[in-house]
Amino acid sequence: MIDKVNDDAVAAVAAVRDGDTVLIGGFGEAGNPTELVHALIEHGARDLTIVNNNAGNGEIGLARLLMKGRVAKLICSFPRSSHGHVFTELYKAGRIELELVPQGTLAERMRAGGAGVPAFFTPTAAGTDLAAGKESRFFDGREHILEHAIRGDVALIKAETADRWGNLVYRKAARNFGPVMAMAARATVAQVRRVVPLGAIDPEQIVTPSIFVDQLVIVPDPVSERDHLLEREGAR
Amino acid sequence: MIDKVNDDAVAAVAAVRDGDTVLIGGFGEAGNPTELVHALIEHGARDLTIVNNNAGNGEIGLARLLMKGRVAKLICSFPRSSHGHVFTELYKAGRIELELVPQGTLAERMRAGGAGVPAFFTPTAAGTDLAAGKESRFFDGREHILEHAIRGDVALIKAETADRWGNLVYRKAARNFGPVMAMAARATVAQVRRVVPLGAIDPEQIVTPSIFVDQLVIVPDPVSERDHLLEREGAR
Amino acid sequence: MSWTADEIAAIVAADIPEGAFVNLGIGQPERVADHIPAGREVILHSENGILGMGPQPAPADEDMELINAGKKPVTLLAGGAFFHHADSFSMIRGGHVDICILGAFEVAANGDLANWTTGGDGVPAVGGAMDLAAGARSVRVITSHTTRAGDPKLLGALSLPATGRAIVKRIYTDLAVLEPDGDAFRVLDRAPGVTIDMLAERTGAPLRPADPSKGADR
Amino acid sequence: MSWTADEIAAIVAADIPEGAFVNLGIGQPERVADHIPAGREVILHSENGILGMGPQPAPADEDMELINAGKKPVTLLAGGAFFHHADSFSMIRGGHVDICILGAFEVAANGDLANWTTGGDGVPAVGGAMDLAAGARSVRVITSHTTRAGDPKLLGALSLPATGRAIVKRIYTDLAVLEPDGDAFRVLDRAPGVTIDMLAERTGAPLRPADPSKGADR
Repeated sequence: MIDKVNDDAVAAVAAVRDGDTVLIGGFGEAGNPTELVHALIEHGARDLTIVNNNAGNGEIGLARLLMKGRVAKLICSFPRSSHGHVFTELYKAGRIELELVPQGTLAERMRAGGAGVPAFFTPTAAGTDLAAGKESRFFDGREHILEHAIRGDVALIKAETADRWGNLVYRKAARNFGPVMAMAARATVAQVRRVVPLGAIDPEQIVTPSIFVDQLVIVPDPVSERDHLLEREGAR
Repeated sequence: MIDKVNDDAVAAVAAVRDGDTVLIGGFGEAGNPTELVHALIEHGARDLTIVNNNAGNGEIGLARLLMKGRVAKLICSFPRSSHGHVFTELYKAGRIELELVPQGTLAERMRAGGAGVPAFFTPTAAGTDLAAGKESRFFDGREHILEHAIRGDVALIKAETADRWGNLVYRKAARNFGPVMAMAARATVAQVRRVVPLGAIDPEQIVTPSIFVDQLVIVPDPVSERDHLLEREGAR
Repeated sequence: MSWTADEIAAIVAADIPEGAFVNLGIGQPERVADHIPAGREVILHSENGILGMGPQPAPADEDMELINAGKKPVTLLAGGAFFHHADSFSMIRGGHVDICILGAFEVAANGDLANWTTGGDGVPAVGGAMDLAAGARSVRVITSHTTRAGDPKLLGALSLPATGRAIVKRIYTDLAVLEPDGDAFRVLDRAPGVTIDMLAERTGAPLRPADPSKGADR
Repeated sequence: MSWTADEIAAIVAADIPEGAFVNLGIGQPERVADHIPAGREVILHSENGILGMGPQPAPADEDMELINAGKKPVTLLAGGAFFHHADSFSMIRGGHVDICILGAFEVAANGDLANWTTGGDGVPAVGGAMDLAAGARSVRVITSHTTRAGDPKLLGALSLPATGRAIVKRIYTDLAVLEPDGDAFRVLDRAPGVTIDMLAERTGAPLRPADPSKGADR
């Protein structure tokens, strides 16, 4: 019987090896797999390349992973945040590499990685500093640049509900990068609030089908980044 | 108030002009917008390039459009069918141009057209006769070919349920090409079984968001291709 | 002598036609959502996977999984939809978003836009700005007419790194509404009491009157 | 002296491990669905947007909006999902489908596959064959060992246009189970009563015994 639920979060992320590329879901605080990132810290892998839209807030999740010195490079669209002191300090100290990617290009490069497309042309960023060093070509008289797929060794994402095959549904804007990251990684680990019986999710409503998911970790009551940040402010 | 419902099917497809590229949904008989194709016949546009996975069955829908001599070129993955005499005769008589495209490349070229990607690399068909004349490049030691986006002037698709903004949900395997064609056309016309009040479709379940749909035509009880074919067989 | 932030937002909103799909950038553009004329249906897009975004919720209804591009809680209108990031940016990059309203550090007379980096030693960030610049059918900008130091933000050529080239269609400032027109800005409207001379003094490129043949547009 | 279609399907099915995602081609491969060993969960993919495809329905339950790649009515298992064509082929082309079972006109000893056109003057059709050939992790073939005219379909080199190059991992015929091995086919299994000499006579390339180091695989 197929059952992708793993009661041990650290075992679930054990596929991550030193030097791996790890895709981490989330936009703002919606969709962050904070508990899986904490399991990854416990697991101990280092020298990681992380792909995330942002660069972590406060001192939980991705920010904590950065703080522990496990990340060599961040591929990211918007690493600036009022609560982003951990990344900012590492970056200004030259202790982390940053690859800045327009947000849509970031999503599309992962979607391409998941869909077997090694490279594609896009007008986004053509003629800007972010096109430096990239091959360019004109289509219909307009300049485009060639962007390459991003594939992850492991994706860590957060969804709302799963079944034991690994079918996933999300909640509101917490969907964001989860579905594309699940496609783009060799192995995908999803933390979910609950697992329901097979067939309980309407087949018309499944957002990430089982083929893209390898491990499930149930976290019924995930940490709230907002509460964490309020607590930190209160402590000052 | 936004209301995309058009009670006049011929008016709904009137954006189609002579020489246009029209994307027509459907795989087998699931998802064919047969009534919209009949409206297109009545509308009268000719010299069309049609994109469809197949080439029509019996003498309704796409087969009837072909029979009326309105189609100059078909872009298609699988034009062979036991009920495909209309296309077969036109093709053998040299009266229609055929561009044969692997099914996944066909879907991906339209998805690219809808997503602002003018061209992408794929390993599908590399090293085969269908790669003839196409640019090729090696990625990770493997040959890929460059495929160009397909954009339609108009897409004609079939969905199950809509709201007045044009949000769509489909039914089972009738979803097939509908969502990518809706993205890939300048104007998309969807025939639907029913229109429900705004907000009646769960926002988590919408498959084609309103931004991809321009006109809605309600066809509560669309023609059954299977019944049409059985009738034709019985008549022999 | 100048329009307030709410007045500018109302002017921008009045220019958005019924049924338009509109992406609102972070900051000042967010305010446009509160000024859509009553009875006009406009569908707001948020890059993080929302169509049909509504106004801010009451504090008790805030849901940190229903946030806008600026990471602030929002609501969803009836008819709204959720989708993933690649689909969301397909809407932007595929030319499906009719209008986007962005902030700006600088706009050049040829329509070049700079709004992603001031080139300093801070952390650079681009977000969805370059995707919107390249993909939205009409890129419009809300900005103060000058910097805090009083220097013009509307220039003959950008001094900062570009977000996109020749893409800005209209600019709404506290002083005027303008259109890039190659080597100059056309003045479509001015705040009460703002003279052409005052405007010229605060603008880093020549000004030109509105094209009368396009008069009906505003 | 040879396996029946159902026996071949059962042999193919027995080689599919628990939890595998498997695409079944049109025709003979469809039969594999009826021979998955009891208690083993295998998730079948249909290119037209289905995962978790089940067996044929009773005639009264046929639904022409729930059909397989061959356009025949099927069912959906609990845990199944529907999705659109680009997503479906992302599964294939992105390397997510573990195994696909295809038919063949010819297979070459180097693993080249021809199954999309006989090169005649009929209507050409390719469907999803080239996508599966390029994208599935393991491409397996079910075919009669020879043509109706008795000519070999397993050859030193293709005579027909290729579907994909060097991609076939295993071949199941009515006479044997074989693996392409560069310039020859390795024989993994033979139907009862089929001798190596008989097989060699019906095969258009040299035969070689199974690699003993891979013996555990079958």
